[in-house]
Amino acid sequence: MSVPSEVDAVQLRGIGKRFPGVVANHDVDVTIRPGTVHALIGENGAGKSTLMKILYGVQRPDDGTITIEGKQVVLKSPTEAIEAGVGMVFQHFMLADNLTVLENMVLGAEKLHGIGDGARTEIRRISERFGFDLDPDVLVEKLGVAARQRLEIAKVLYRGARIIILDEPTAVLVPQEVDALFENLRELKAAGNSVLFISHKLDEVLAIADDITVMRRGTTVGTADPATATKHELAELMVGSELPSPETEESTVTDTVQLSLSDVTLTDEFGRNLLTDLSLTIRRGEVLGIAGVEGNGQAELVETIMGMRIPTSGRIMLGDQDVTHWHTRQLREAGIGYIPEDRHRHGLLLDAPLWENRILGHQTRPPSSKGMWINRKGARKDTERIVADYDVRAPGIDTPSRALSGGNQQKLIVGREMSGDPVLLIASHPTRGVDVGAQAAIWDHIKRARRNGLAVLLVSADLDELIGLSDTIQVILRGRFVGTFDPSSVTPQDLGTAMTGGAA
Amino acid sequence: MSAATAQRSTIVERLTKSWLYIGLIGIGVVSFVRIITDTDDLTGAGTIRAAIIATCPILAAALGGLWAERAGVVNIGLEGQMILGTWGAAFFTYHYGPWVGILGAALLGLVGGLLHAIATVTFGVDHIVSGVAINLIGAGAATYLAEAVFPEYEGGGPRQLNGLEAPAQVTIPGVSDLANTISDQHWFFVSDVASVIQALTTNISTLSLLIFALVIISALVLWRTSFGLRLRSCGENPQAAETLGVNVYLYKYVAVLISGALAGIGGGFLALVASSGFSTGQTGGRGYIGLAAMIFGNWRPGGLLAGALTFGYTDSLRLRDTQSVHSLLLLVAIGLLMFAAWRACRKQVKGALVVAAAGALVMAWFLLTDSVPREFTVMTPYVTTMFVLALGSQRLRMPAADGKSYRRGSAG
Amino acid sequence: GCGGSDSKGGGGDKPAAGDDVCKTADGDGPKIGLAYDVGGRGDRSFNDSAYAGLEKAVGEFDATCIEGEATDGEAESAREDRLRNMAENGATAIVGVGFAYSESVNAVAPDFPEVNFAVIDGFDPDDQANENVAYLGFAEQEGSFLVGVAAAEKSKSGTIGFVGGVNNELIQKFEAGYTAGAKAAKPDIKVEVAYIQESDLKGFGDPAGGKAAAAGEFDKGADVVYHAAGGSGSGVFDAAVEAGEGNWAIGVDSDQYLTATAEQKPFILTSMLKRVDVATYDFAKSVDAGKPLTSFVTYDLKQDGVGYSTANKTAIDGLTTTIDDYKAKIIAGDIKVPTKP
Amino acid sequence: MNGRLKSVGLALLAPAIAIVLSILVTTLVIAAVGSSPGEFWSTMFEVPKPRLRVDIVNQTAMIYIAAVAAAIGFRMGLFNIGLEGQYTIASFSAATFAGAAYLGGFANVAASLVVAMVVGAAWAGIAGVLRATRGVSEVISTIMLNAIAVTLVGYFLNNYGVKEGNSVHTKNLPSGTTLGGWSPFEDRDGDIWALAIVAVLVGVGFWALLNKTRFGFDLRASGQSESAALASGINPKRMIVISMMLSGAVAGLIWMPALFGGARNYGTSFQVGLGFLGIAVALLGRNRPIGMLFGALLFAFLSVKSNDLTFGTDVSPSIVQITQGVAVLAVVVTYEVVRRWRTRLEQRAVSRELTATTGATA
Ligand SMILES: Nc1ncnc2c1ncn2[C@@H]1O[C@H](COP(=O)(O)OP(=O)(O)OP(=O)(O)O)[C@@H](O)[C@H]1O
Ligand SMILES: Nc1ncnc2c1ncn2[C@@H]1O[C@H](COP(=O)(O)OP(=O)(O)OP(=O)(O)O)[C@@H](O)[C@H]1O
Ligand SMILES: [Mg+2]
Ligand SMILES: [Mg+2]
Repeated sequence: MSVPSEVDAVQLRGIGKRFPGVVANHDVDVTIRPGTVHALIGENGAGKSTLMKILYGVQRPDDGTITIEGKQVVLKSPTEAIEAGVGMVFQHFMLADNLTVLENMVLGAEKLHGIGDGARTEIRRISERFGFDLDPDVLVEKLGVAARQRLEIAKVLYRGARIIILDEPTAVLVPQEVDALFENLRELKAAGNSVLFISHKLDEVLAIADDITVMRRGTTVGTADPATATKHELAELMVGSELPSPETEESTVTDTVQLSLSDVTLTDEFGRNLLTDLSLTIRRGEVLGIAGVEGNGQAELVETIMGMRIPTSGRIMLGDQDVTHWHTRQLREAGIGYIPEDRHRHGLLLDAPLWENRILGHQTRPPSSKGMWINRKGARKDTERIVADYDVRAPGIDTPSRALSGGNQQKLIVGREMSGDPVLLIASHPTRGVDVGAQAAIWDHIKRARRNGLAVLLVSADLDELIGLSDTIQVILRGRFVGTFDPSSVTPQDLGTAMTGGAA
Repeated sequence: MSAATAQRSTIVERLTKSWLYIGLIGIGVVSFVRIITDTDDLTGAGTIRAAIIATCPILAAALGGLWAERAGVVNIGLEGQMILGTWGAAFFTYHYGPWVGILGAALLGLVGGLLHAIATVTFGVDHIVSGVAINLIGAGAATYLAEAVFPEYEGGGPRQLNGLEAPAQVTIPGVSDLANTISDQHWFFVSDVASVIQALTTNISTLSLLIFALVIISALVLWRTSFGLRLRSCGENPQAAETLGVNVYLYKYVAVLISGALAGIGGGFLALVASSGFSTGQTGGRGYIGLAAMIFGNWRPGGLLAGALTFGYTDSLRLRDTQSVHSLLLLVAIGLLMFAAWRACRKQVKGALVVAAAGALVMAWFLLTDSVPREFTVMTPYVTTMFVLALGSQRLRMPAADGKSYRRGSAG
Repeated sequence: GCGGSDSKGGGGDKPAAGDDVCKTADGDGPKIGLAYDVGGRGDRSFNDSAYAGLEKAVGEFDATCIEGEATDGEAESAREDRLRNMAENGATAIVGVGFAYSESVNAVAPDFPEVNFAVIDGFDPDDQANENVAYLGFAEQEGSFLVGVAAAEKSKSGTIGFVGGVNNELIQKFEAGYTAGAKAAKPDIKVEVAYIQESDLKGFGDPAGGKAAAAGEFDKGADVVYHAAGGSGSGVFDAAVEAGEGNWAIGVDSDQYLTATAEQKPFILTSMLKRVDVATYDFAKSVDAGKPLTSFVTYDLKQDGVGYSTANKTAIDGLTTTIDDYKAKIIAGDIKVPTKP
Repeated sequence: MNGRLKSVGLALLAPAIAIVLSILVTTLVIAAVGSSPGEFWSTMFEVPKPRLRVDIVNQTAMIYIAAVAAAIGFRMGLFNIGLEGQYTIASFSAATFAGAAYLGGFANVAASLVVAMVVGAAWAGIAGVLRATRGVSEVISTIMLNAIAVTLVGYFLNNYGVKEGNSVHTKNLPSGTTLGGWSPFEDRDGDIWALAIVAVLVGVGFWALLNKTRFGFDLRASGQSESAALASGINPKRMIVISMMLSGAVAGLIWMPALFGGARNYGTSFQVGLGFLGIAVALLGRNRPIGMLFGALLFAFLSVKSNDLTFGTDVSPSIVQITQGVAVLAVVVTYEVVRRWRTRLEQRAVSRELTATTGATA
């Protein structure tokens, strides 16, 4: 398969890494050929990110050896990894919002081109060469996700990396942006770089990768050839089960309107419109999907419905009650479940045990509380139920939620929000960063509840998920709805066009 | 490339210009109030000199706060480090003269900073806890060491050490005299500017000049060098900095050490310039005020200078002349009304109305009384600070990772 | 002089930790307890003055002694404990230095009927008379009157100043006497008044504040400034030094000319003396003689309980006759000095 | 069972090391200036006299109340550095109210306690409201409010207080209102103040509130993550105001045991500095009800015993402040070290398991 005369870009041999209570990696072997895109796949918590952090010197392995371009190295810090030619784009962006693009870019590499005009020129050069479209003097907080993603890759290139690690770079991108990214990756490959690429989206993996390594439970369980492998085989390798599909069977939409927004407008403190004249209705048993490039008002829409922001004008009805000015707590008590976009910021108390996290957002309702008192026993018992029903993998319900892998945290949140039979579910990216097994479970839970009459507002960046689950799809752009689509006939490409302002 | 340079210089120009305009408008308003109310003391060279002296220790502490917090470490221990500084200044000045004394003040402050750095950076202890402990230790250590050491000294006692030599003062002869002549004319605006110039060129302590210089140096180092960039990145996102090969621990250590040293210099100023000796408890909470000035100034050098000046000016004004505090009411009223107008221009109607109402109230107070009760004059600097913050606080932005403890290897 | 000494003299009788009479005294006279206020022995003011009285008493009555010192922000019970400790250790004459001891002496005295207590500047906190307690007060206004005369006589500009540490009852007495004295000498004199703090006791420990306040008065044309600001006073002296020749400062409580730095000395016109040493000594003497002082005793000009210092001879020499004239009139009752400004 | 014993041992290890460390540092400082550490420690470790034991209990009570007040803020993620101002103004108000004798006997006491709490809450509430509506950092506003409170109280006292000799105070409590207390030893050794019981109530209340009630849950949640609290339906602005006010209300009680136990008025016997001690003790006790109890006891012991130093030794009592500061620092540092050490132990345990049953994961 590999050209024998060439030295492998990276060889990882027998890597092991233990955290308190967890073996993140053991006996990991990976070989990356030079000038290739190498995909690393595996379920949540399989140890992919940990392995990459080891390769980038952020964490030190307990066992094993790393060989880069034929030289065995010991990486004690990212500095040494950078010197060895490794660069990494993290799953969670590593950017300082309050600094400019230039400052983020030159940080730690000031020696290369200074921190002034020399650097500015070099950034423009890289930006033009790969079509990154980056302005060095803009504050990072002003950038959208895709631009941040490009900035992260540019940072790596700026340092002259030859081995580039991308940890789930596509999770937040729309198809057009993914295509653009892949275009960039091919350019990089052509320039002789090696790319290590992690994703949960198997068709993307098949589209871009030259080699595939599969991880399971902390170790490498096999490789696959993208030319011959199918999505089903990969899923089989990853989780040992069938590839799930979000596809819903038949419509369960009823006539009863559960949620309606009429002409909702939201302005910020400077009088700019964040949301403009949004109207929508969701009936019982209906899933309404919202598609849009991140930062076009989805988060604000969700927060407005959830009472975390009060609309400047317009009306929100829940059933036949006007809830425009209700607080979050009243809305939750009225039976709205909420799966927030950012589980760390909005969904969990990271240092509190699981059973206390079960109470969060349900403080005023049984089984979490009795009157003004917390019902510890009831909450604990119900947490056990969620852990069992939703297959939350955790040592126990007294574990702090921080200790769970992202996917398991998400399952806990979904379980919590589905309890107490909500009438309306507001779900933002319910399966983001979740492995295929857990994805299937979450979809199943949503589908089952929908059959029982649950109305769902689904915001997602995963267009397959949107198309599969939704009964109707609305596209949002700059705070306005710019198109309504029927999921049975729309393609991801159509949606992507509408999302980026093409013909609606 | 030339386009880039051009763009950059306009940014710098814009900043400098806006500061200049604000400063000029400020002096104009004060001058107007001075003439209307006939209180020459409002901008007398003596008042300005006193204001500078009252400002310097607060400014040094505020700068100390800036350095630490820009690197993500909240330093509530400034007060303790400042107290250590007063002792250090006294001890070293007594033995080796004022300049070694200032170094001694910095050194003792630095020891306080080191303690804070070890606790917060190496051990990841909560920054507030460590700061509170350092304030206890600083106050206790200075008192204890004074009692143990100073009674043996000439001019010393268990709680004081008097007669310390001050760092030299400088006067720029021609400028000073000319400014003096002009300021005595009590002309609108011109004389006020002359007063400021006079105060800055006549018998001004070199330590005051040093502290003002440190503001500029801090601004340049923090915002114009790669060292400063790395340091600030530790306060904004240390994980990101780490992934780019920045030695976060090192930068945090350096920042907190500098922070302690600056607070110590502030203490040294109290012992050597603001008075001529050490006495227990002489900081009187100025470390906390420095912290407040820094937050007031939005974690920026220019801003914290404004905060320290506001505090120093009002405090020295009320000490020198209780009557002038009454004139200050008019100043505040005008200030509020101008702020209201600015808000109205920006279409923040509700905010504008609130501010305008406040301005009208203060104006009414000014017009209907002819003095402010003494007790209230003491509160002036505190109330002013709260007022300004209540009106403008919404825009404050601290470094994103300020006060969060960080551990190596936690990136990703 | 009382309290402290000339530091230039090379530390002859300078009170330092080492040479403490209470460590060496071993006579068989009474045992005297001295409970200092915050600052303790070596503060070059109030407490040192009390120590001077103690030293004298120990020498004269062959007494022994025991000392204790208050700390900042201590509890009322700590003061009580200090006094009880002294009584239990056999002290028969116990002096609390500073009015803060009033309450604690009141609480402790009934438990030790055989011991005699005194409180400098003290007051009786309730209406039950304590047989064994003396409250030793001072006519600060009278002493301040005299230095007010001195200030007015010395002033060339027609404006003089006063800097108080904290604007309370006690310090207002100083201000009132000073102003009255100045006006008596020169009816059209202008008196600038400043207080460092209105009620926060940190006004007594803020030399920087004292300097700023005094500098303000010098800037307004005052050429003599009197302070009643405790530890902040050194800042007032510094301001006089900076104002330059022809400007003066007046000290308070003890003869501050003696404890001032070499640089400050030439600028210290005089000091208002509050003879805590006299009161302490008197009390010890009365106990030794078996006729202990009780109830209220006011030390005024008549008893030499207050006065002014002439240590800076060149500065004050020409004024003493005038001042002593007023002094005589006050003692004779011809002049009544107000206690309120 | 063995594991439980081990974890208790580990939990006690941190404070034990911290105490040793503080002793060590204090000894070094004393020795460095040439005094005798032996003398110091023998004086400090001497069993306190009965009246000092009483004092220690009384001081512990007040410091503990202050610590709880601080902890309420800390658990909510607020730094109420304004306890000092809050209890000053509250104590003054309560003493004024009690002295006016609108009510007699215990009713007067109860009403005065309410006044103290309300005034403390209102004063802290200013900072709370400013933070909630204007985003003003409570650290600054409470520092400013401290200074303003002292001046304001001085103003009222100077203008409306009872003047006696050189001092001013509020009107004395009416005779039926002084509570005295419980005297465990001889009469002259003093009383444990009746209202020291307030400390117990406040402690139990704090524990129950935090761990048993919905409000406590909301408070802790807001302290851990403001954004998550918001999403869960908690109104963070309201929580800020309420918890600031709650903290201020408890702060208002700090000096009440002394007022009704012996002081009789607000004047020279008012004890300043308890607010700052409370903050230090809250941090020392890691904001836990029991931890703060030990912290308060330690601090009270040190400050009460330090009075003996002026007699027996030539070590100045201000050394105690250093010991207190070092204790706070040492406790948090050793907790952290022990925590890291435990983590490492666990890690090692995991790898042992791994080698025993290869392939198994937690
Ligand atoms: N710093 C850490 N401390 C403790 N446990 C950790 C740490 N980092 C990772 N883990 C644990 O190690 C395991 C592997 O995590 P890792 O992040 O590598 O998984 P992943 O394959 O990247 O999963 P995902 O697809 O969800 O990103 C998980 O069980 C995780 O909880
Ligand atoms: N006292 C000073 N002396 C010299 N340069 C200064 C001073 N203060 C600020 N600067 C320079 O000006 C720049 C901006 O300063 P500062 O942050 O105080 O301005 P600002 O007006 O508050 O900023 P913004 O407009 O973003 O709010 C800094 O990068 C610094 O280099
Ligand atoms: Mg991962
Ligand atoms: Mg009596």
